[in-house]
Amino acid sequence: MKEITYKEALREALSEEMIRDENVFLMGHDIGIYGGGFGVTEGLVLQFGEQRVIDTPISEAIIAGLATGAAISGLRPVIEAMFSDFVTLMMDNIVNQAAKFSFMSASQACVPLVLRMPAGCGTGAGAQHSQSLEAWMCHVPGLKVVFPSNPYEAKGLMKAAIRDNNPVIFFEHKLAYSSIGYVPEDEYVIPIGQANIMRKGNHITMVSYGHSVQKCLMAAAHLKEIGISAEIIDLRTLYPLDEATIINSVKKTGRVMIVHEAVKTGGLGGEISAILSEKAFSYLKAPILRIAGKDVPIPFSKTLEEACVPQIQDIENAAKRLMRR
Amino acid sequence: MKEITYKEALREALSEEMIRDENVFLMGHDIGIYGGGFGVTEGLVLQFGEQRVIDTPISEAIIAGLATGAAISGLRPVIEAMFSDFVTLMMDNIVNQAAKFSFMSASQACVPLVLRMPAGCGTGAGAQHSQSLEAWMCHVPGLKVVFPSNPYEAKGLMKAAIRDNNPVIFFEHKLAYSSIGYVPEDEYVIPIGQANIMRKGNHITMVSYGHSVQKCLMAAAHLKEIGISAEIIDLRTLYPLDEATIINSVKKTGRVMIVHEAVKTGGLGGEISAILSEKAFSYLKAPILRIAGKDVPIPFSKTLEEACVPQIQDIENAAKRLMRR
Amino acid sequence: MSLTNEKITIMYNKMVTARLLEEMLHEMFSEHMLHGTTHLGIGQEASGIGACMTLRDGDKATLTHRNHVQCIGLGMNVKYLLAEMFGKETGTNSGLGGSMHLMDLKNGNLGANGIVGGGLGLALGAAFKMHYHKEENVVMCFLGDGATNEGLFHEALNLASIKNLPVVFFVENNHYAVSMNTSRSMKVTDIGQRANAYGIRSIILDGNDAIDVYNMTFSAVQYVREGNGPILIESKTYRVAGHSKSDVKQLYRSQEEVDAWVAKDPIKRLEEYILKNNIANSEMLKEINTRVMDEIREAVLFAQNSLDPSADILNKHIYAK
Amino acid sequence: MSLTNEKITIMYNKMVTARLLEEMLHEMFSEHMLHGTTHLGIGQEASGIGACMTLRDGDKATLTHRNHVQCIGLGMNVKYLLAEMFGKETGTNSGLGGSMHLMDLKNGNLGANGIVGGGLGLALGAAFKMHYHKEENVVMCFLGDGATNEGLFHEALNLASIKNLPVVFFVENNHYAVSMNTSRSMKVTDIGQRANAYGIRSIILDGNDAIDVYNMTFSAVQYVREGNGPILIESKTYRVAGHSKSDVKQLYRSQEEVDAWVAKDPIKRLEEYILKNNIANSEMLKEINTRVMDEIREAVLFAQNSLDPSADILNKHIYAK
Ligand SMILES: Cc1ncc(C[n+]2csc(CCOP(=O)(O)OP(=O)(O)O)c2C)c(N)n1
Ligand SMILES: Cc1ncc(C[n+]2csc(CCOP(=O)(O)OP(=O)(O)O)c2C)c(N)n1
Ligand SMILES: [Mg+2]
Ligand SMILES: [Mg+2]
Repeated sequence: MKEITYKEALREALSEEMIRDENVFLMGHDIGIYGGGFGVTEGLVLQFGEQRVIDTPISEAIIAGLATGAAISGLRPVIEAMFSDFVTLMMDNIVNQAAKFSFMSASQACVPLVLRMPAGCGTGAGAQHSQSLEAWMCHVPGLKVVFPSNPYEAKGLMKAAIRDNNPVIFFEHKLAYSSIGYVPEDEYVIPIGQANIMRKGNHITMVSYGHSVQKCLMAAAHLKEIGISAEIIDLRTLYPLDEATIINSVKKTGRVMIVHEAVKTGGLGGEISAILSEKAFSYLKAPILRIAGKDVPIPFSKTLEEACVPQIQDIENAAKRLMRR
Repeated sequence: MKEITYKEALREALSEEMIRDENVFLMGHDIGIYGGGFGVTEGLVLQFGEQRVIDTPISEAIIAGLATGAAISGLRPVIEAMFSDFVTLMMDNIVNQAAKFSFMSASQACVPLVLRMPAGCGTGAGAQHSQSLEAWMCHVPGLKVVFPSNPYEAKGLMKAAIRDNNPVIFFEHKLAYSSIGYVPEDEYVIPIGQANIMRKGNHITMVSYGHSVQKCLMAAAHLKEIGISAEIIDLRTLYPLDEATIINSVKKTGRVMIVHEAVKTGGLGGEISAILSEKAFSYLKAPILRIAGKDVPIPFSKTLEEACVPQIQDIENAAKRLMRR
Repeated sequence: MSLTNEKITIMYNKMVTARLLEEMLHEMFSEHMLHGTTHLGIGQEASGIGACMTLRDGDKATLTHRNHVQCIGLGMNVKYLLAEMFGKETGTNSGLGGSMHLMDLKNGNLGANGIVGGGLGLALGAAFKMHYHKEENVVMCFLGDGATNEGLFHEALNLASIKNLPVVFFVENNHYAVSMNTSRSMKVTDIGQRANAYGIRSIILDGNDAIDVYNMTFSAVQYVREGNGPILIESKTYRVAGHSKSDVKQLYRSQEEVDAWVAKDPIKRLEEYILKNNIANSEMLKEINTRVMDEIREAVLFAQNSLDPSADILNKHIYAK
Repeated sequence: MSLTNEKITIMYNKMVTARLLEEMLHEMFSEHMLHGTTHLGIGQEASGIGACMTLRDGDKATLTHRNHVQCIGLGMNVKYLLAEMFGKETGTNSGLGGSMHLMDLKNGNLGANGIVGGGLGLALGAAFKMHYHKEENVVMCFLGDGATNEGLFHEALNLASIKNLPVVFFVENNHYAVSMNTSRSMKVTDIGQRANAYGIRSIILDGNDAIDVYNMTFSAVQYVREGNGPILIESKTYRVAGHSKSDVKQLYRSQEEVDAWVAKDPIKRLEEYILKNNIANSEMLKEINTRVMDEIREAVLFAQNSLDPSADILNKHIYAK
């Protein structure tokens, strides 16, 4: 085991997969000598050359389009949107082309592409650079969606995403990039579609993903001191959802809260809540709670920005409320 | 009262509002002499001239962009995406500009625009022309979202949408266009944010919107024959949701199913289910059911296309299941 | 490869196939025998087929919503084409695609597209792969005049230009995007001019003259194949049929305008050329027409007698293993 | 309106304001006094300010992410600008916007934009309204060179052209989009060439020469104001500062290149012009610099002493009544 950052973990995955398979290439703006908006691809152009680490003009739509066509043709593109907010410019190529190609063609071709996107708020970048749009992607059959919460997951999921024969939307949280964690020295892959129980507990189940998992872990540590034992499920993959892991935990605890930074209305919390209502209704001892982002564009002011998404204290308070029901 | 089609109802609303307020104008491709992809704007260019009924090249993104800028400047654009599937090309201007403008500018300007979009499947148009993407829109603070189910609502909601000072995403169902219904002779407006109880009932609550409401009504008529009394709530507005009307009904019936054509995962059904879990948990006598589109791109084949979205029989079956719990 | 007599005859055969097929489709839609909608290329046969015939093994093409002519040009079997339009499991796409998504990868056909300009990304990607693996192939990216007003067109031409990708942007300028004449959708008179903005060469040709289309496209393909980067071809032609099955009134154009273009019918013109140059006599041409008609009738029967896809096909194709 | 001495002095004053403000911002970011990020326009003052000064009452402008210079050009008060960058309730956007969204509608400032090219739609819409109500105003749409590679640029120029909208597309070509030099992002040498694809006139000017920027932009604005439709101006300049606060290494360019452009500093050049033409003496210029610096220091204090917005502001601005 070694300790590396989330950013380094991603870079290792990219580099290892590029070595393993010459059909893997990277494309995006400023991913070459600049190293990407958040430094994930730093150094890769020196290692693999400009033929495989490809800078493009600011043309998000065609980056996604070209990647789709390249994937259909047998390559394995990994593209980057500098901020996940700019996926708005890629939606047609991702949703109407990449996601549907295998289906519409009755499997004449598949689309092994990965779209990497830094998401989330907390950097004071304002409303157009701070969104969490993963719920959109989970509503598009044909896509897979992953969102690692720590370096170990970042590396293992990225390798799985690159090897997957389908378009995988890969969210990365900006605040996670410099977080540190243990990662095996040996090669490993984390299968897409499997959640992970990050912490065992008996009283309540916290379902979360991405950076919010870290907040749940801290909240759980505090809650333990007052005798509340929280089980934390890190979804890792948002689509397809690992329903079994969630349901099994809820069967045990009977109390569940879903925590995410994305805006509450229309967020993934609703989906998970609905699944539990459908499939674990009789085990529920209390209403399912969603602790999610406020229904508001992300403001610039630091204090307001923090007020818009769940903080550790909010998670603790919610857990206490949940225990009282 | 008079009997007109959904399409005519929309046209009347557009025409009346254009007469009332010279700042209202229409823009889109082929909305002029061609009358729009589904004929909604037929004749309007003759009535109002090419200055106010404006054909554009096939450039969806800038149509949405121009509309945002015009709205900020005091006009009231009503734009059309020929199919709601093409909103993928408008997402940046709608989500990152229109929806956030009022907020980011601290109300220096508002964005009174209406985006009209024919949605849904049933016409054999294939995967890229048949989607129901309303859930995306409900996940974007700053937008309002409406989806009328019949001519009366189409007219009343369109007038409200045009008068609203915010961006309103206005879904129209392709299969509804030629449906007929009663509409008052006198002017009326249906406030955004109010659901309507389309049918009173005691045993189960069906929450639906758009064309699916019609299917619920037919299913309810059949269910009545076997002694099941269904209350049908037509949401009309999808954001902001009229939670009170839903919750009150569920308090009465204790059994609820949500019916929509959009893909189940990430659809609005999850949101409504979650709200009910949060706010009406103790009234629920049975698990909340979602009867929704399959998680699949819409296929071309007619039989398969029908198999992908809830049909009357599916709704009936679900209601019976719900009664047995 | 120069245009041999044999090739001209094949070209004629394909053009007739497309025409008779589409006339049949038109009839079947009028009689509500088919679900969905369709976009006919009647009048554009020289463009689509002349262009496709310049391609060789390993080359690829992305098609538009108005794709039957292009499909035939690339060698799609009419049986499977029709079966797809009937939504049958024997169709090219097993009934999942329909008219706007006809695809036939083994013939280099990367699929028609329901999104105007939607083929641009696919074309660039396929060309990128050729470039990446140093293959001497090209991608023909079919576009309508209307598609050149989409933002993606701009991004695609610029990117193809700077990355030197082997793409032939073949614009079928049929003068209309649904109801909008090109004179209303752009201020430049030739779409070819747009290529200058990217440092891309362009060629403008008479899209109703099959011989011209073939020869000029052939040298353009050659240019691209030799590694000179992309090229844009503007093929001036005309959509004689309505935009789609819903386009009945056609208030946006005059009958005179249509008639003037009907007079330039590409099939008639090729016939005249063939007869004048003694490539075939009128007997032989008639025979071709008869044989093609028989084939199409047979294909209709094949399609009608095929089975509907069963529901379990739905989950089979959403995700690849 | 020709460039009076008074106007030249105002221009100088504004350019100095922008420069000193940004140097201050740079310092404050280095000391982590500010949240978020910022994009400095140091070296581009002649472009942004020269262009804005050609506008008159009722005219509008859409700004880029690199907007401080443009904001000052349009008359934004430094106090409120700084308060916004400190996220305070006294800021132009009440602390909701931040650096990339500075907006000041009463001065015709339709807002900076965090989306590259995001101002294009806003500009067209504002111009459309002028056209709709037959007002004799124009919109100046600021863009970077990088923004001209976005699809929206293509759609916007085409639509503005065919609808004859009063937009001046003012491209600040500072030769880089983050790390990408324009020679790598496009094959044409001048962005001005791109206007031809839409039948739009273009002007290329020396963006580091304030006098030139003003005069040529002024006549372009005049041309647009007279109803001739849009125009594109390419102002060749250079970004001396890093792309944003995160751009530290700058491996994508050489120090020699930067130095060569620093030698063409627009403020120095305007100073020389002013002195040579006896518009002011060096005492007077020094005085301006001192006064501006005082103003900025005061503005910083104002910003720092302002209150954070309270949480109830959040729900106030999402929807208009
Ligand atoms: C993105 C998108 N916008 C609009 C449409 C609706 N539509 C289908 S075909 C068409 C016209 C296309 O014109 P052109 O590119 O000239 O092709 P043509 O139909 O003339 O062959 C339009 C607007 C679409 N399918 N996709
Ligand atoms: C749509 C979009 N893509 C990417 C970015 C990230 N980004 C911010 S500024 C910038 C470079 C813009 O270059 P240019 O238009 O030349 O303006 P400059 O920074 O040189 O002033 C990029 C890529 C963005 N903000 N928006
Ligand atoms: Mg056309
Ligand atoms: Mg630049």
